[in-house]
Amino acid sequence: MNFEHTEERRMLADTLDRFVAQQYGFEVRNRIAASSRGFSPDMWGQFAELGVIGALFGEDDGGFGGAGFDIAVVFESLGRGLVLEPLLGSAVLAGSAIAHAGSNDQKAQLAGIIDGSVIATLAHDEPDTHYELARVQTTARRDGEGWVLDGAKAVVPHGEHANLFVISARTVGAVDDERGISLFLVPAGVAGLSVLGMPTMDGGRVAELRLDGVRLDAHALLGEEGGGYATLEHAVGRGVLALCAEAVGAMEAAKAATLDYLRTRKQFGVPIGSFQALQHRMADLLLEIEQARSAVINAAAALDAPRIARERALSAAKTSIGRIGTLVAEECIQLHGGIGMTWELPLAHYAKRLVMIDHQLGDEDHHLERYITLGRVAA
Amino acid sequence: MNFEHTEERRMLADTLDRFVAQQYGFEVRNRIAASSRGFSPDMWGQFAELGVIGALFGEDDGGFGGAGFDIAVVFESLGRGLVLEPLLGSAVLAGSAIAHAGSNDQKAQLAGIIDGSVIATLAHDEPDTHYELARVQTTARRDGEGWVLDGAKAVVPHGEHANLFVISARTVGAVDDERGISLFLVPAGVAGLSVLGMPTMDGGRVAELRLDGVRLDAHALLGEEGGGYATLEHAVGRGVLALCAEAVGAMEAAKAATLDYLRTRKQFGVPIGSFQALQHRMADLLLEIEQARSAVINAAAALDAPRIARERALSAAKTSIGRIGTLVAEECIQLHGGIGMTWELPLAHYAKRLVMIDHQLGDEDHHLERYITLGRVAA
Amino acid sequence: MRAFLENDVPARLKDKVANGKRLDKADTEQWHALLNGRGWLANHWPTEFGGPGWTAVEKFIFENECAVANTPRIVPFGVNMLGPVLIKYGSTAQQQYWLPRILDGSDWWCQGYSEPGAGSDLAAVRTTAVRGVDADGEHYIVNGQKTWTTLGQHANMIFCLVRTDREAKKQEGISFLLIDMTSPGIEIRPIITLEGEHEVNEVFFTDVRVPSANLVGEENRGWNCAKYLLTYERTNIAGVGLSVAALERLKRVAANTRRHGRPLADDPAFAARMARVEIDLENMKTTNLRMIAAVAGGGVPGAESSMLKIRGTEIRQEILSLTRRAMGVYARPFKQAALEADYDGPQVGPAFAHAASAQYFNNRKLSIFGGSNEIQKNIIAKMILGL
Amino acid sequence: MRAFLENDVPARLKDKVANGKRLDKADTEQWHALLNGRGWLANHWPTEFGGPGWTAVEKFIFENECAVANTPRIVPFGVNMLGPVLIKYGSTAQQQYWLPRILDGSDWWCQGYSEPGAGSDLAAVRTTAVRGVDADGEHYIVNGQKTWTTLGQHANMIFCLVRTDREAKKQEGISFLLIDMTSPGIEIRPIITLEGEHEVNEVFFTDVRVPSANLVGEENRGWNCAKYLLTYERTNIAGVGLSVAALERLKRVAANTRRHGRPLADDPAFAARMARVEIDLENMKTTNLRMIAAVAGGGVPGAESSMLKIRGTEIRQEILSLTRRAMGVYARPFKQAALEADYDGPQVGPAFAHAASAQYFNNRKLSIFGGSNEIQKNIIAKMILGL
Repeated sequence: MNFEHTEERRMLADTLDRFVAQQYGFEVRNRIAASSRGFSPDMWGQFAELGVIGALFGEDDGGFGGAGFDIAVVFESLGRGLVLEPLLGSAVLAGSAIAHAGSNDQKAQLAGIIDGSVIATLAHDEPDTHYELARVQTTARRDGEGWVLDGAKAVVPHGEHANLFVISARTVGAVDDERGISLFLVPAGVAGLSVLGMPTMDGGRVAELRLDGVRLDAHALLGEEGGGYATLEHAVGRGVLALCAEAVGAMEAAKAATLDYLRTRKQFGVPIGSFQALQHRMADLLLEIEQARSAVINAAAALDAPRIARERALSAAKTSIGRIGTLVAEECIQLHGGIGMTWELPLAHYAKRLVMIDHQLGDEDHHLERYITLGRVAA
Repeated sequence: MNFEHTEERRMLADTLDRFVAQQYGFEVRNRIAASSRGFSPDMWGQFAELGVIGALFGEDDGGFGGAGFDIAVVFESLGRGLVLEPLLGSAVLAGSAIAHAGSNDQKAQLAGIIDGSVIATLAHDEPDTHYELARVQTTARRDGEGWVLDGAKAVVPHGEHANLFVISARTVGAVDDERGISLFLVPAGVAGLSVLGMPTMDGGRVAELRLDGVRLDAHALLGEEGGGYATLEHAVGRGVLALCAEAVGAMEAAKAATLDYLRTRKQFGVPIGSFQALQHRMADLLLEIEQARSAVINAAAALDAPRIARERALSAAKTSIGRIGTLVAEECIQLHGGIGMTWELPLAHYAKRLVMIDHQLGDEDHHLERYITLGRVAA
Repeated sequence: MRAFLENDVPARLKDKVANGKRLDKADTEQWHALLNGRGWLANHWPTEFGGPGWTAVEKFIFENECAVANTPRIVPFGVNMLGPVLIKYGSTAQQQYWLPRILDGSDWWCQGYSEPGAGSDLAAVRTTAVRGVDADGEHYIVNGQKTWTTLGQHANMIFCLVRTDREAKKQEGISFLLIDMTSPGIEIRPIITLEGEHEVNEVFFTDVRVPSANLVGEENRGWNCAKYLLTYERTNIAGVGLSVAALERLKRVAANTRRHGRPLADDPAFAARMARVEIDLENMKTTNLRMIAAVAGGGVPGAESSMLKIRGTEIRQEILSLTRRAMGVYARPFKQAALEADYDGPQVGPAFAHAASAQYFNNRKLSIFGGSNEIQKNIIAKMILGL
Repeated sequence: MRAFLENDVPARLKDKVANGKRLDKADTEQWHALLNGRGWLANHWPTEFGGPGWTAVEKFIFENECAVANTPRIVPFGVNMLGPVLIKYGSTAQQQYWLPRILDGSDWWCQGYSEPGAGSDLAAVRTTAVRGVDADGEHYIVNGQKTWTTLGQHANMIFCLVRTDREAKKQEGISFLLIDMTSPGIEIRPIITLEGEHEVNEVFFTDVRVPSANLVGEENRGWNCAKYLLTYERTNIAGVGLSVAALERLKRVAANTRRHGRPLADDPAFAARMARVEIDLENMKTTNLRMIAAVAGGGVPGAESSMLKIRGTEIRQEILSLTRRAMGVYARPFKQAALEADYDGPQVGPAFAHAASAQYFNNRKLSIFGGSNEIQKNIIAKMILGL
């Protein structure tokens, strides 16, 4: 068993870490977070040039990576730097969906995603889904050769500035049926698609989408009609892994900042890190973070395993990260005391990101339940 | 709002505490625990004389108490002394059932229970119930004027040495139907009733009962045919309160022993109570125990409230005590270190009792679920 | 009292609180004036100074009823903190001048206790006050910095711990001074908290002249005032009423959010989380009343309030955490403008989604400010457990 | 290896372990002999002394496979504790005499480390050894007491930390002695643990004569041996295999116990508890392998093993706690006779009910013995966190 990454992955991680540390420092990051886009087109271009996007795709799709550990390495690095660029939405979620189910023509879009010129995103969650993957109320009905979509999509990553949407809609079946979900490739600006952007608690921007009679031609269908669930599961699974790895990166940064604070901050005349009660809590936190890291490794290793094993490992990771990420956030703020409550301290932003990751692609409770349900299927 | 007990209750508690401290010391208690009866007829008589049993019954039933706070005061004291006498089974469970549903003839038995000459018990749990109050597989069918009972009863308190059983049996309905449960008063030694006694992990003895065509006359029916559930809920509710109060008494004793140990035991040259990590854990434990005590007060105060409020307060108390009792047990052992693992230390026996209380009359999970379900009924 | 809360408190105020909207200075002034009109504002004060003469339990119930009714909170710095100190340690002149101004809202007080780097170690006072005399009389010249000054941006007065004897041991040599915030040499700077709000401040003092008449109690004995203030009748430190109100809101949210086609409130995992905290809160109500009763009967207010503070803040934080969880994906969008009462832009997500995460993050402060929960555990270990 | 575990390990042994029955001395001797026959008993030893030459990962996998197959455990005192010390610090004569006797079972070793009142402070050694010479040669006279001596009732030999210089500082002046348990002046007394079992002992030494040839390493340098022994290749300190076996059993119990008419395994609350610990265990497997890899690559064995020990014992304790919970009312009845393999009296409750509570209580020791989890956290804070 070898827990060392390959030479290529280590080089990529080093490059990325260096770039983020030098170019994407806390002040820059916060400026980008508060900007009208919520990310930086300039930075985005540089990430593309560094090969960060390409590392998330397999060779068949024009990339040079795409394995679980590629995702893990990249996103851990992004998490360490609190990077806001649209890697999750464009490269992982939308990109994976297109790579998984796209026709050759549709896959041609991947080149643009990989070189950064196309920003894609996945519009799947809806106002009432509460993380249920199969609950899709947005409808798509046939209209001659083409389709008409109606409905609403919730909290779409960088939805205002995406050129290309992967949108899920129900073509048949009950509202929570896994069968009957279809995916569509929708260009930005299509008639009937309205986009309401807004900032987020953890930086960057998201958007609400309304679809009022959005007309699409036949080629817009991504994959088989009614067979979109497997593609969603594939793309969201990779997104889950990405978020988990991002969380581990953020946890490491939060831990390092807190340890540094405990070593230097004095109270009652001694470093507060000399207080045994705090030492024991940090030791617990260290253990939890190591377990979170193992959860990510398990998920990354299982990404090509048969469905049940893969999805259980992913849900195990996300539920672990949901619990541990929130714990790390709360404990690190608490151990910092008042200063941990302030906007000016990077730690506070790591903490916010860690808590908010639990609100993306299914929270701790959702994935624990899913882990149990999948286990019952397996038994 | 007044949290002081009445003069009478305080006097009873003082008398009982003194008696237990002087007569029911750790060595005596452990001898009784290991005895063939699992309790002491001699001690039992003395408890009766002290009025401890009578305090658990209302004046109408020949006692001089019977309110929630009477039960709480008595059982907290019993818990502090790890008393093994059959107060729960005889006075609270069986006694409450008879007082609740008995005919005048049947209630005549209460005098014997109160003076200690009759030892009663409730045989309700069955091998497959896992705490569900309404799940009764034991059957009672009419046989002329009388009844015939068949089935099995599980872990009946001091079942070998009871003179009188209150036995639940189903006369009609599905196996988990609240309606259709009937209660019967069954004297020990009746034909077809076999009793298999055994020791327990926490001292004292219990018994498995088998009923093979146990014939009872018409007068054996306690309360209305098929209407036993309300009586069971009444009796078990009082039992829950008793167990919760017992647990608080045991927690206080465990806490005191642990604090004493922390103050006197030295390691690395200083009292281990000077280690901040242990101080903070003891502070947490103190908070939990105070919350447990409040839960008992809430339950005692609600004992005469309308059903939903009463049963929710009881389930809230039992789920609190289940969680906190186990926590106190585990933490107190841990804080004692190796010595906490030894039979010779009273603390170990308090810890065992605290954990085992969660296995009587519904555990933490059972009562949390019940609290939620009752809340839904209320809403 | 319930009639007052129902009828006499403007719906506008209650709606703001219920909906997690920002309260401005005028809102608080209105609320204080309303209470003062009834004689209920300074409910901790003795009757001779304008208090209503309530028992501890009555005060507890009053504050809880207010919280449950979603009234604004009393800003405590004048009424609940400075007032009792003046009543105990102030001169008659100070009492006669300042106390009525607290009641009628002439002064908005803020607190100058914490200093940068001192954290929960309040005795680590480095702000200095040097006594002098000039043409205008005896005075102190104050230099230094205070921090975490809540709502200091609204205040015209600040009470401060200052060091008047640098040679003395840590807790000696501290004095308690009342300082006009409009004095030359005072600068106030906002501290933005992690969710983006401006609630606390830093206050800088550069050669600020304070008349020596503004010294409360004896010079170098200010620590007595400080300690007294910290332990004074903290019957509501657990914030039970606020937790009850927050739990009611959580239940409404969970009843109106759906998961697997049924209310989130019926989801087994979420229902269990809600039930656990509800039970803990039910227990806490009784624990709180018991401790009030014990204090009335001669207990240990300092250490008892430590117990209430720890568990009370944990419960409130858990409720706010569950409220955030209930929002699902809508916990992330956050528009500060939507916190204004007159916001009329688009609303997304379940009711209260606009404020759930902000309140969750903002209230991480509960376990930090006012003596961190770790400090409270130290106090419990020493005062109650004897370790 | 799986074939060996499946075919060559007597079913009687595996059944005893699977069913929580008592193992006697002969059972362990049989298991050691079986392993020794394969050359797998001393799997931590270098090949020149009879080890199989496995990597750390191979050893880890072997021990886990054994645990999952419900084999008895290797009693570690000779093979895994004394053996490595002799190999590092022993004389050639000592190695040639004692090591083969460990392998072939001629000696059953026990450990004389802890002393009453010392707890996790192993350097607090008060048992003395005074050097002397008599007609029979150089020797030590040993006086004192050891405690928590696991399975000492079976042992004919004990290795001890003794104080040979009373003037020296705490961790100096300690020597490492091998003592024949049949020597005059040794008395062994059982300690009964809370669940009623006899597993640990006290050992009393009164003027016990020990030949000085039984000194391992240099006099007054025994602390080196002690430290080495404590950190030696603790690849399995997390007990992952034992937890996997215990979790399998828990799942069987939960599948066969019914609540609300369906398996307890499908009860939402119980299923969530099981899933949480299963996930924690899955993570732990990988954490364990990572730490082994890190150690092989030059990590910090002492502190890494502290991490594994804490979380590994917490996981095992949680699984055993859930097993107890699954028993419902049948957690209480407890008949010690039912722990014997040949017990043929009545069985009550679900399968394994006879042992569930006893194992739960007995294994509270996991977080206490071998350096309490609190001590492990101190080590982590110092060695890894740099606090």
